[in-house]
Amino acid sequence: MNFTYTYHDTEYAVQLDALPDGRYTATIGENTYTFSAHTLENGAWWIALTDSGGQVTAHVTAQDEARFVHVDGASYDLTVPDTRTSRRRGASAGSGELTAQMPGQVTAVEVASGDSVTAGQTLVVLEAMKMEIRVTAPTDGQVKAVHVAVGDVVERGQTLVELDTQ
Amino acid sequence: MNFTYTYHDTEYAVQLDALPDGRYTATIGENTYTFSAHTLENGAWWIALTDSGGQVTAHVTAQDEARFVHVDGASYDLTVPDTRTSRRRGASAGSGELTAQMPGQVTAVEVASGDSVTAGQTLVVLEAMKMEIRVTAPTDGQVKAVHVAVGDVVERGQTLVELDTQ
Amino acid sequence: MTLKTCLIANRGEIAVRIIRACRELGIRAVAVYSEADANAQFVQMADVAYPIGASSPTESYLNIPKLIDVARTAGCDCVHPGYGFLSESSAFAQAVMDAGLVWVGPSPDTITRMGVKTEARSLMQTAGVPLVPGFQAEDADNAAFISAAESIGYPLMVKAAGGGGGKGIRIVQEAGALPDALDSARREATNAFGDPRLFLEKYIAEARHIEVQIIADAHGNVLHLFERECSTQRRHQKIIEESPSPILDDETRNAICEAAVKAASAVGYVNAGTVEFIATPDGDFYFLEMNTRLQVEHPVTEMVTGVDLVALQFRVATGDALPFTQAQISQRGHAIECRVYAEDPHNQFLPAIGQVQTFIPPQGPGIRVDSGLTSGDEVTIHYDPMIAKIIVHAPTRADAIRRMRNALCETVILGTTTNIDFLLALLNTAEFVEGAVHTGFVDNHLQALLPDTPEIPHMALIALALNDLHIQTKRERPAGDSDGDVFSPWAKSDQFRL
Amino acid sequence: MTLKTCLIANRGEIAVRIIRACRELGIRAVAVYSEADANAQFVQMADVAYPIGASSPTESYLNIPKLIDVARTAGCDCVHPGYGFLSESSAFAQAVMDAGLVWVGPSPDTITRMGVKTEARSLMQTAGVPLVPGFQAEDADNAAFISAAESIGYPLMVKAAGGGGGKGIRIVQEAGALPDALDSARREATNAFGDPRLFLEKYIAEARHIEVQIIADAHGNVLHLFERECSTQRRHQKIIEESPSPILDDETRNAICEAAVKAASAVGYVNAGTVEFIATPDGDFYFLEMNTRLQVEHPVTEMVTGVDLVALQFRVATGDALPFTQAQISQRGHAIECRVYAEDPHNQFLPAIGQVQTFIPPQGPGIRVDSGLTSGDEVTIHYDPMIAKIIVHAPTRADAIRRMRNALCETVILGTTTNIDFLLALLNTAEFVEGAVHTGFVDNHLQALLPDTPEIPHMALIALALNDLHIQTKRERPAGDSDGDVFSPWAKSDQFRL
Repeated sequence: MNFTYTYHDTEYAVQLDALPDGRYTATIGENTYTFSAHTLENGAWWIALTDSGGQVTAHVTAQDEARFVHVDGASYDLTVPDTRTSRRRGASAGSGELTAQMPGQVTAVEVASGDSVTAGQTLVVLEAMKMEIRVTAPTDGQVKAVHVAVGDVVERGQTLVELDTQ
Repeated sequence: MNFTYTYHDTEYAVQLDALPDGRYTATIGENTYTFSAHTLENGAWWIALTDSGGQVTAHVTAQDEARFVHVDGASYDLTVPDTRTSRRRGASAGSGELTAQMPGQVTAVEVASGDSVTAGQTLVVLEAMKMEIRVTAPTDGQVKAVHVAVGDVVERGQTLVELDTQ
Repeated sequence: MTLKTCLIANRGEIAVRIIRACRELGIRAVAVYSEADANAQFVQMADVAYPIGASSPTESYLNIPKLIDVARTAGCDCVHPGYGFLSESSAFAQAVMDAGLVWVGPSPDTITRMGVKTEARSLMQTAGVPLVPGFQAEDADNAAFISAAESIGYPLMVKAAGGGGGKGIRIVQEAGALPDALDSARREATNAFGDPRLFLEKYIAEARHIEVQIIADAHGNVLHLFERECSTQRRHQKIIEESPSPILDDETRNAICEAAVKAASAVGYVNAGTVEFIATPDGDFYFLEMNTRLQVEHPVTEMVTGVDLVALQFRVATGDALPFTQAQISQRGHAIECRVYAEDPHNQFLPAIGQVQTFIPPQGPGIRVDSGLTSGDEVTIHYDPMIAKIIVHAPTRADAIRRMRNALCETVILGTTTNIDFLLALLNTAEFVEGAVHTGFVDNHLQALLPDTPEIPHMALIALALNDLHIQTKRERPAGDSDGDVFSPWAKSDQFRL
Repeated sequence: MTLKTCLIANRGEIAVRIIRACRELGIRAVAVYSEADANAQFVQMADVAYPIGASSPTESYLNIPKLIDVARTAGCDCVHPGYGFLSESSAFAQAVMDAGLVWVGPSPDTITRMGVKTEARSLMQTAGVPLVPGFQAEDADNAAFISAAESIGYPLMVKAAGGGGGKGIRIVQEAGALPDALDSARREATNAFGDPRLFLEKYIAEARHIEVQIIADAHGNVLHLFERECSTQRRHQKIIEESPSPILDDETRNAICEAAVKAASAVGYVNAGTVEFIATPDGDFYFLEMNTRLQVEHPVTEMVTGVDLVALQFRVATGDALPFTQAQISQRGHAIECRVYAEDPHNQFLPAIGQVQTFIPPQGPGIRVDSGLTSGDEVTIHYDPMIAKIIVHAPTRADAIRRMRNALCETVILGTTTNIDFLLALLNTAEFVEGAVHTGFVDNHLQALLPDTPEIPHMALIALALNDLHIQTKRERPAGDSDGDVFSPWAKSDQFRL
């Protein structure tokens, strides 16, 4: 069985196979490991390598495309590839839309449709988790549309402002 | 739905019913409670009484007939009635069999078939969990049969010695 | 007088901390909770809990009439405000006292006088406590500030008169940036404290933040419990705190602790409080502000002095005299606290909301964890994203750093990104190890401090694959959220924690 | 010299404790485990773990050749034995040293001399440390003991020359019971230590068990870390330990601590050790034995002195000098340890094996939990049924008792019966609260101490019913075990922990 994970823009392929004796082999790139494994409490996995006697306890959670794993004193967050995600990301970048990075409430809208803006200029101010988040223009351009007003509660990914960036 | 639990030889009946609004009522003896409830992590239940505003978090586990519950800073172990258990218990008491109360290893057998014994006399010595457990005669009597030898590993409930108690 | 039932007007880890103190003192703990907190640990732990409204703080934890109502309904005889929320609201303290209840904190008058930073500065000047050069005036407008700024000189700090905790603060490097900073700070201050007033202070470069814990009873005993150093800050938000301070010699330590006692005595202080100082590279120190409440970082003081601050708060609130003298208090060993936040250091420290699917706190000798959530709890947008405070105590500072590294590594938090790798990177800098971190250090070296993206260990990938194989049958990909926007150039934004 | 890789020749909570110390010291931790422990927490936490055989200790944790093999295979440079098992085996210590490894403990010679209780008594007599009146002789048979007993007088104690820890001990009230006691103690001693030799000591009624922690380096520094009182015992097994002792005045404390230093110095002691004393109601104290290893109850000393004993063990084992002087060590606050056992106080304290389905340790300021299992782990018949040590530290003894009560109440252990309600009952006795518990107290008042069967709260029944409703569909009753025999008259038996 093949699994693919994305970690900081790099994709990793894992080929995992069960052996007849209950152990497993895993191949990642040029490395192949043989090991026994079983689940512990809290979704943890116990993996004991056959060759080296090495062993790890890995805590793992999976939700939608997100994967979290804690091993050897450090946590890693990865994703499993999802074609829908790639499409959405592409669309967003191409159209000059500024989206909310996290849910929050709009506390200020500092531009209107048609305004010219310079790179770094504050367009919208959000407040979330007691933090003020200023959404700024990534480049010089002109405001094509403003989709939110002060007091609006916005979801993550929701479009706030559209820019024409020439 | 009716549930019965045994706690230190006393039986308790609980009638539990779901209300249309998602809450529950429970009747125990002359007391009736209305409450909302849901599960938390670790098998815990969160129960909020409608009338008093009182609330508890109860940790619960169930395995076979055994029930464990922790509530308000104390743990309780109960059982659900099981007819097989009662039969077995009755048989054991009637036949004059001395059984192992826990798994262990036989370290001494101090009587043989036909021996007369007095109440309190040590018949068999077990070792389990680094403890020496002396199995003693509950009354005066005569040894009918010895079913174990030094070095045997015995299971809980296994018959060690049969006594004739007149 | 013995207290019997306490309303805890707070949430999260500090509510849990106060509930534990109540249990030990035989006080019934009454919790209040917003919609977002219905399943929270502090609600489960309280003896009784009352819903008080929507998740927005103004609807719930800042709603004085509702809180007083619950206190009356639940038969409370006292109120503990924790930190944040209404802990420094003299209006709330007064409302509690007007309801005939004991306020576990200093008097409303003290809160008001120390809460208005400009009044506190005046008071301290009179008491002979050294002050940072600055400017304050009632009704000062932007023009007045701009003119005063010329004589103070740049860089300088804009601060909110009405509050503390890093909120409403701006460092201004040059005159051109002052108007925008004043506007932004004023908006933040209005939101946070309902008080738009600002004042200016000279910005002291490479300053150290050193604060002194005060505990005072109603019999005139004002004692200090030594200092905490909190210079490891990002954008004025404390990240790591410790006690003792690695830079104080005994003479300076005595001087700063005595100044703190003088400051607290000047306002007739009763209960626990903290006098914050700024220490300069030249060895001078200036009064910064007084926090008239329990601090987030109080555990480091508890660990090095062996004192239980929350228990003492209740005792002095009932009129008991302090059970020790100044001479009986000493610092032993070294304590460090790290604040674990749900935030992503690799993505501009944006708060990382989500469900904490697994939370396994570190355990072991000399490790204390103050947290308010358990596996399965949500980190929501409504409140501070602090997940846990990890506090260690060890014989020496070097031992404490090693213990903290291990504690952080042993902490398992899955389901949301945390700042643990950033905390580890900080602990490993030569500057932190040598005790040379000043308040600007983190911001000045942020890029260098951000840990490199580590190589992912193959064992991590194998564990993920095992788990995915295990859940294969029930696996589906719902049309849920995605992390895909993170690397988009359009996602760029400026943010800071207030 | 710096140690790099340590073999931990132990299991359970003490293996976890040592692994944590190794991590902080940068030492790789190598675990060994028996079949029963394959999934144990200490195995998971170690850097590498090796199976060493069947569950019976003689096949695994007591198997010296296997342990030395693993130490060599894994590239270890030192061995920590923990407590119990081979910790007081001079043969093991010697084998470790012969393999060219560092033994984290006193020399084999010291272990031998102090381990043979009869030789230790002779040594102490020479060193001028006070001894309990008694009788010892090489090759003494029952007749010799019976004759000596007449001159000592009854009640007296039969003790094993070869060991400690409550094993092989009998109190004999009158001459008629002595032969049986000698036989039974000899059998136990042979099993436990491979040494059948016994000796007699006068039984001191209402005695207190007070022991002094020693730490000594290879440079001749022998220091004490003050005392622990461990008088709360059931059948010679410590249940609750504390420091400071509630009965010692400063003069007696100094005298007993100095006697301990004298005892340790007399044998050229290096590393951590404990000198046990018996204190009489008249204020006298006598040497009891010296334990040449870490004690179960070492955490109470760590909490009141702020010292990390396991880290110090490693440091002195490498030849480092102690990093402090006697004058720098003091007791601060009060610490109490409770040992939580899987046993049923209502059923003659029989060990309660089974799966611990839920284990939620208590948390909070001043609470430390040393345990070696997590939810889902089995308590098996093979080893000591101690589940956890709960240790609290608070400013005063009264505070510590309150903190312990809360910690015990907060501890959730489901799936096996524990002694928690018994511990709570003990903590609530007037005798414990007043510090008046002597070593016979628990056994003398056992029936009165056993908590009444509490009323079951209706909320407990409701929670059970909710849970059973929830799992109704998958509910089946396999032909498994049952608790049914517990109330049978045929199940009666005498038992004691060895």
